[in-house]
Formats: sequence, C-alpha cells, structure tokens
Amino acid sequence: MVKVLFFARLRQQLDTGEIALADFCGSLSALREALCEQYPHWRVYLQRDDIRMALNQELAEPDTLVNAGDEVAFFPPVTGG
Amino acid sequence: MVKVLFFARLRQQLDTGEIALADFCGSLSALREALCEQYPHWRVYLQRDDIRMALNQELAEPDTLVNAGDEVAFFPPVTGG
Amino acid sequence: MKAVDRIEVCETPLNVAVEYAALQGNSGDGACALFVGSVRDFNAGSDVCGLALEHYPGMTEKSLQRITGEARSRWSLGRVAIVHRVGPMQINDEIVFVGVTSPHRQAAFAACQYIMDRLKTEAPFWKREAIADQTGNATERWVEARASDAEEMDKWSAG
Amino acid sequence: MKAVDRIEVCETPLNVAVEYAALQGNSGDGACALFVGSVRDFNAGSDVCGLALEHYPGMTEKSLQRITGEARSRWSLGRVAIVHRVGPMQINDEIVFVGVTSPHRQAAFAACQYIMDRLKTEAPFWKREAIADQTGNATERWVEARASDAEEMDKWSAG
Repeated sequence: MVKVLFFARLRQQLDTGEIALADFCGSLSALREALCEQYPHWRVYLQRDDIRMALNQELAEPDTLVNAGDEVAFFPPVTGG
Repeated sequence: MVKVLFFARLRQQLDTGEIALADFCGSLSALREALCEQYPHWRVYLQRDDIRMALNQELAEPDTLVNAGDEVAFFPPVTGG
Repeated sequence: MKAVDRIEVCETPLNVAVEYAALQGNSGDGACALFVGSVRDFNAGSDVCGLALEHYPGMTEKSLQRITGEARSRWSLGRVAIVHRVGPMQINDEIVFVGVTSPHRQAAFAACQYIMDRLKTEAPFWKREAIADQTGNATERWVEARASDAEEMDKWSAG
Repeated sequence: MKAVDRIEVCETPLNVAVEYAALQGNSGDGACALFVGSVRDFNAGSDVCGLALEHYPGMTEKSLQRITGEARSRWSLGRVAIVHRVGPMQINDEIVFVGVTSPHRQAAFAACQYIMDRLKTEAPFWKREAIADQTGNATERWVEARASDAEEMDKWSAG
C-alpha cells in the first residue's frame, strides 16, 4: 500500500487530504497519472506544471520509483516564512 | 582658535586628549605638520599612514582647509561594532 | 561543544526575546544575525486581516534540518535556531524566527539569509490569507509563490 | 508615517528584547533583520577577559545618522535602530545592536549588513581589550583594525 497526501490549495481542490493506493508499482509520475485515470476530474489540478512531489517526506523528481509502504505527497509551491 | 582632539591609542601615545591652537590657518595636513614641529616626539605617532582626520566631526581629507573655531580630531582606524 | 540546532514548528505565539536568549552562551561567538518575518496587513494590493499557515508535519522538520545542515557545511556557525509558527494568526504576529551565531559577522549574516531563502522555496508551509473586501466581508485565498523567492535561491548556486 | 531612527550610544547594558519590541508596529513591514555583536572571549589568539570602548561624542552620533540616511537612500526601509554601548564591559555583553524593518526581506538583510559594514569602518569607536596572560595577570591592548572590514565595505561601492 502507498499512502498519498495532498496539501493546501490542492487538498481543497481535490476535496481530500489523504488516500491509499493498493498494489501500486512505478514512478511518481506514473502514480500521478494513475490517480488522474481513477479520478478524471483531478487531472486539471494534479497535472499542473507547478505541482511539487515528495517521497517519504523529501522533495522528489517525477521519475523517482515508489515502493510499497512509501508516503507520497503532492502540493503547490510553498509559501512559508 | 582651533580645538584639536586625539582619541584611543593616539591619545595615550601623545598623553593628551585635547589641545588648542591659536591663530592657525591652513589645511589639515599643514595643521598636523605644525603640531609635529611644536612637539617633535609626536611625529612618529601623528604622521603614521593609518591616522585618520576629522573636521567638525566629519571624516576629512588632508587637504581640507581649517578655519578659526573649527574642531579637528586625529585618531587611529576605528574598531567598534 | 556539540552544536545543537533548535528547530521547532509551533502553534503558539513566537517569543523573540526567549529565542534570542536561547542562542546566547557560546562565548566565542561575537556575531548573531536574526531574521523575523511577521504577518503584513497588505499583499498583492489587498487588505489582509488575518492569516493561517498549513504545513506537512514530518516533512517540515526534515526540510528545516536539511537546510540547517547545509548552512553548517557552508559556514562556521555556533548556534542555529529556526522557529516557524503554524495555524491561525493575526496582523503583526511573528511567523518565522531564524537566528544564527558565529565567530564572524559575515558568516552569521550569510547563513541567516541562506536559511530564509531556502525555507521560502522548499520548506512545506502554505499561507492562506483572509482578505477584507470593500463591504467589510472577509474572503480567503491561498498566497501565490513569488518568482523573486526562487531567484534569490538561485544566487546561492551561482556563487 | 515619518520614519524615526533610533540612534543611541549607551553606557548601560543593551537589552535586545526591548530594542526588538521598539522596532515593531509598522504593520506593512513583514521583514525584520537584526544583528547583535557581543564581547568574545578570544581575539587574535589571546584570552580576552574584558573590554572597554572609547568613542568620539558628537561625531559618533553624526556618523551613525549619516550611515542610516545612506541606507535609507538605498533601500525602502521602515524602522532603523542602531544602539552601541561604550565604557567597560564583560565577556558576552552586547556591544552593538542594529535592527532594520522593511516590507521586503532582501532590503532588511542588505541594509542591516550595510550599516554594520559602514559602522565597522567609519564610526569613531575604539576597543581596548584586557588580556589574561599565563600567570593570570591582565594586560591591556588596543584592538587592531582588520583589513577584512575595509574589504567588506568596498563591496558596496563595487555593486
């Protein structure tokens, strides 16, 4: 199982902060595409160029591989400080 | 009359913090030379390259003219902060 | 002495005096540079009347630790503190405190600015502003990231 | 609002918490950069056990006002404070506090560092250190100016 988190504006747009994906195997970008196929109305929000990805609480590139037990997160550009 | 002040190491070396010069007319460097002629043992301290000059409480170049009533100061490089 | 970094995400008001005091005590560190960011009453032309900060618990702390570690690898630093508030806050409330001590003034300034520049571009915090409109009603909006923050960060790679 | 600068030379201990609080209140200023310089326990390889600061009353205040004015002409600043202690002091005592607020973080950082760089090279303060020798006796010496401070100042003209 892979835990997937959404934050800030993206969390509000998708109307969820967390989902679980069973039996996923592939890259972060493949995971994103799988989500968009499962929830087609997410595509316009989730496939934006400015959406950042994290794997196990570290920023990660789209081609990073996801393994069972991993924590994945999608979020807009950060605006802290 | 021109008031002349000395600070920090220079004040200790000359063993005075303040003197008055009557009827001086000329540049800051001429004033320095006049002091060295009047007190020859000051020359080694007062003619050092690193000695700074101020006229009326503003840093000034050696060729600045001094007028009656002015306040002149000589001091080593500053070390505050 | 082993360097211990203070990295904290808090929901309660930030106390700058307490944070400054906690940075003291390294008697070889003559320099201390601090930055405090507060809630402004305007942003992008609108009147801001309040702010809420969301973050990614777990990743936030890892991110701040990584930034601190990289600052330490670039400069000789004594103590480092990063305190960031989350949750709802008011105009003038402090959002972030960054404090760095060092034997050298230039290192303290550079590290403090570097930490802020990286925090702004990679630490997972998001601001949502409450905006007062002409009729006095409040609406909310997510703050947009600014290109200038990414540009500030780029200068550290170029150097 | 008319900008009022706090420029003070004091013989009593510096209170950073009070100085920080006095910088607050401009609700458009989201950024505050601070620098605090303290008495270190070593300098040029010797054990420092105390410090005394001499200054040039009158010229000191003029010099700090000029530096502040030139910082204001370079950056958009809110409040500016420079507080410098003189007289005898102990290890870890604060010598100087510089605080700058601005709507912009980069301006606050740059102005704070600029003020310190100029203060170090032109404000008429002189440090005399008390040094402990091997037998525990204290001797005094004037602190030498460092070439690095002049170099830091030069970079503001080059830019």
